[in-house]
Amino acid sequence: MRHARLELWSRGTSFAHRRHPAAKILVTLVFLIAISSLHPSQARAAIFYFVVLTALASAAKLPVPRVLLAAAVVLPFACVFALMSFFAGAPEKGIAIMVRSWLSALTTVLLMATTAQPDLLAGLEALRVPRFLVQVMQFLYRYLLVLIEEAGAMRAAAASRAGKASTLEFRRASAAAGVLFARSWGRANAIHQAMTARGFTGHIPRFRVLRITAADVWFVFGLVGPVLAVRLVLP
Amino acid sequence: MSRIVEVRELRYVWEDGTEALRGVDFDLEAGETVALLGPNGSGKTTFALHLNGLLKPTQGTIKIDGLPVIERNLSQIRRKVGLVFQDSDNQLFMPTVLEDVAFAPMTSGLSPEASAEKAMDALRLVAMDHKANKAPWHLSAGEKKRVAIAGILASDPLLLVLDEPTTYLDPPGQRSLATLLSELPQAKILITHDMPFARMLTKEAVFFQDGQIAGRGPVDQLAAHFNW
Amino acid sequence: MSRIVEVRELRYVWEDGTEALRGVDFDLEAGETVALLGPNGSGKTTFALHLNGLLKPTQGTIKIDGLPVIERNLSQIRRKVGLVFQDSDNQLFMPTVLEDVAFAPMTSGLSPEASAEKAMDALRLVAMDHKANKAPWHLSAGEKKRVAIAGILASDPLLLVLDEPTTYLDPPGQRSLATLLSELPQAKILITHDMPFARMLTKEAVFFQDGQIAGRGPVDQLAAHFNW
Amino acid sequence: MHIPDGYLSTRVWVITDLVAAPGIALLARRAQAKFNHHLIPLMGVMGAFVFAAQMINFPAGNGTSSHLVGAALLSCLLGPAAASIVMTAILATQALVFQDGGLLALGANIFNMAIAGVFAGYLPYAMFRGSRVGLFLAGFFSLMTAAVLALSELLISGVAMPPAMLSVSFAWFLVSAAIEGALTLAVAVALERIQPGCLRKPVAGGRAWAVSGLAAVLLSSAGWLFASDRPDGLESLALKAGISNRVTSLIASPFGDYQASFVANPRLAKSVAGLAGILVIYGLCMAISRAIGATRREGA
Ligand SMILES: Nc1ncnc2c1ncn2[C@@H]1O[C@H](COP(=O)(O)OP(=O)(O)OP(=O)(O)O)[C@@H](O)[C@H]1O
Ligand SMILES: Nc1ncnc2c1ncn2[C@@H]1O[C@H](COP(=O)(O)OP(=O)(O)OP(=O)(O)O)[C@@H](O)[C@H]1O
Ligand SMILES: [Mg+2]
Ligand SMILES: [Mg+2]
Repeated sequence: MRHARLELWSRGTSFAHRRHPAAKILVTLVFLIAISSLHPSQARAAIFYFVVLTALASAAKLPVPRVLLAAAVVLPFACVFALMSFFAGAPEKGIAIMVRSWLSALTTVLLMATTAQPDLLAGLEALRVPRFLVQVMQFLYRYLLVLIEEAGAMRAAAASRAGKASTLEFRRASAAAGVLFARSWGRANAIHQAMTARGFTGHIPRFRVLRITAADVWFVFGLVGPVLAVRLVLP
Repeated sequence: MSRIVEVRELRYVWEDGTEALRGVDFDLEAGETVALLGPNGSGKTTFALHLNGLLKPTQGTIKIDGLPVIERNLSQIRRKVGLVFQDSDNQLFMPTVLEDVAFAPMTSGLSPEASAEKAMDALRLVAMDHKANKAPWHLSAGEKKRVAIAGILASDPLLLVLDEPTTYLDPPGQRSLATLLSELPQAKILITHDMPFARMLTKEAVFFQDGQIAGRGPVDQLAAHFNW
Repeated sequence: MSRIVEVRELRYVWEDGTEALRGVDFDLEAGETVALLGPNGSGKTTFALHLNGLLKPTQGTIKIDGLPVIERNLSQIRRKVGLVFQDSDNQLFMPTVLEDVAFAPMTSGLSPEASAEKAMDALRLVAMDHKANKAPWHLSAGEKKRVAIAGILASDPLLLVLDEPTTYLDPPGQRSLATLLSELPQAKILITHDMPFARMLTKEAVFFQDGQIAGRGPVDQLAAHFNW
Repeated sequence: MHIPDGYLSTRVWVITDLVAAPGIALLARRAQAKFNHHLIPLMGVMGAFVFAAQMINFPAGNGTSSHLVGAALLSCLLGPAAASIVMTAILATQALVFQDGGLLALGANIFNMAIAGVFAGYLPYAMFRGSRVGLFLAGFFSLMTAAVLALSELLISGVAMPPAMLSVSFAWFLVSAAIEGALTLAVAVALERIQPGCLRKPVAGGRAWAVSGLAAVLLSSAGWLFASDRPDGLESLALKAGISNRVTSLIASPFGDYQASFVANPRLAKSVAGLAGILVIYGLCMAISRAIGATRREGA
């Protein structure tokens, strides 16, 4: 699964991995904004961004071909739109969409591949995303694997006792969803109990204090400068 | 005697790169019982999940009762192999205990009445018939385990694979499970950290270590050798 | 010696009408360790959940260290009682092992640095300090259990309540847990079906049956009497 | 349904982000105020449940299968405010971890699914007092609203699309919406059987919220239709209606011309406009969170 690979990569210790997550989020947004307004005619700028992103990936000691491939998950969807543009008589728009969405996905993959999940959440919080939302995201991610595994195991258990899961009809499937829900609900209660037992009263403390260093400032300006300059200079 | 399980050069790498199995060869004859021992994380559960095709080998082959474990054979294979999962929460997926245990008989084409009867018989074997209409997630941990075992017994498999079946069972439950299992004629693979239980059921064990079989032989000898 | 736990006439009925506890009286002195034995579904876990107010008695009273377990006292009570849950997945909810273990010290108002130090000490006790920065969901079942125990140790409770702490641990893991627990000075309530483990830690046991305490006395005597 | 980055024009993503960010900040505050601290783990786990439930395949006849989207179900279970936050957490996680939907487009996706989709689902649920019809319509309208919004945003952004595709899309939306309605109903019925009382009974106040929510949805979607600067696909539609010109000049407000005219280079202008948009959103959110913090301190 995708998250497993991203998580593995995010445990690296390169220069990029060590940057403050808020700095990385900022740089990501600047890249995305620059990329999102690329025109079909601006092939050179697109190539420049591609080179910079690839160089960042290799500087972060990530397996570049697999990172490029990971970003390519957005391409099938983009292909559909490219085809539609083609039939609508605007093929260059379709190409532009494919390039933009792939470069954007590449940017996001790089952010995730160099930022561990707890750091990312800390970064979001540092950027004043509502704490409440961030904490819901924290729990969502924490129990995503557990529940996906449970759902998968339930499917497997059905399969291992029944031959084929597809023999489940509509009502059985909804019963399974119901059971999954009841168990998720039960689990949420159990988690809340465990938290309460350990002193939780509505506030989750964080102690990973991340500090912005000079390197982070250099990192932001070193990347934002060229990215914007290229948008200005290249036709 | 016919060979029930034949595993050759089995390797498995999890998505995140963990090499859980690194070349496992394993055989089991009809009617035999073997205990799988080994430290936490040595690959026992991963191995068990391969036996009815829930995981696809990264490399290597598996045959059950002479039948290769491949996509095309899965529905046959799954009727032959009964797997009790390590976590019974993952195994119980129907809204009531009775429906859950009757699931396998139902899908194998038995009538609802016959299935329910079969399920009740299995529930009686694990002393859980009095909770037939309860929701599985309202049971205590040990009660869940009993129901999970009943679900497998009701499906009449050729081979039983039990992944830590004694967890959460009370001592009489453990003993009666041992008695019950020892009376079943099927071949059994028993993954457990509970040495007295293993000794009650079999003399023969296999020791897993780092995704490989580090030894096979009498339970006592292996236990002494690995300081278990 | 001061009395740590005092339970009187405790009754509890689950929402679906199951009478899980039917009049339980129980006492525990400081520094004492007692094993809770009893069949599956006899109410041990339900009892444990009452000790720090996670369930509200249908009837009866509970005092911890002289303090009644009522809404107003809960935050104090919870600092006194450390509960290790049956399922460690429910217990570990923070993004990293260190943060999880430091949760209780942090919420009790300690500074981040002091909390982290305290957490590291607890992790060292269970030999998990080398995995402090890992995500809890990347740990093996046994490692999760150790971290869950560390999280409780870090909160310096007066009373430890452990609900089947040896499940999924391999035999060496079980032995080192027994050693660790036997060295801790706190009062301990030990819910377990693992008799050798119970014997390693205490001589005193209580036997639950049908939501009542059916006997209290030396482990061996109870085991013999209830054919355990 | 999840719009990736690279599709939306600067104007569209800036505006949707501008609507979504403060909207979510407000809803987060409302959801937080309404429940006790039980809520955080519950909402997180419910988000994970929707993820996991999407793994359950429902045979939709003729060999194909479908899965639940979940916005309507969540709004029936948790109420609209909490459901919006859970959907937002789901969308953000999907965008970040699975590259399903873009980051700049997150505002648009949140608006379509987590705000409009959730409220459009809650309205019929509240109106029919939680009956079966209400549950079906909840799923139906939730998906329909989200899909139509996504499509119009793409069209406004100038994504080229052959006119024939439009009617095909609408037919496809109708089918998916009907399936989502059926799934929402089936799963909700199963839930009620397994855990009676888990669906939230719609309250009187909730109805007012739902109505105003839907009104906001309709108004703002209409607004976008007219704010469109390159309405390729919708062009013909709007022209036929003969209102396009009038309204465009009407809405030509200072902000409509936000492309920072002082910057000569038009391409840079777009980037600068984007950055400015982000700054405005950021400032707005800060202001709101300040305000929230202030009221909470007063309340305490
Ligand atoms: N879903 C997974 N993703 C990645 N790695 C996994 C996964 N499940 C297990 N592993 C890893 O694979 C290895 C073998 O795990 P397995 O569950 O087979 O061990 P086990 O022998 O059954 O241990 P235990 O006695 O604790 O049940 C371990 O290192 C474990 O961390
Ligand atoms: N959430 C629940 N809803 C309804 N009934 C429950 C619930 N949890 C437990 N019970 C019932 O309450 C009784 C006591 O359960 P409890 O979990 O306390 O048993 P236990 O002694 O811990 O058993 P075990 O040794 O199997 O863990 C059982 O009959 C069980 O079926
Ligand atoms: Mg295992
Ligand atoms: Mg219990």
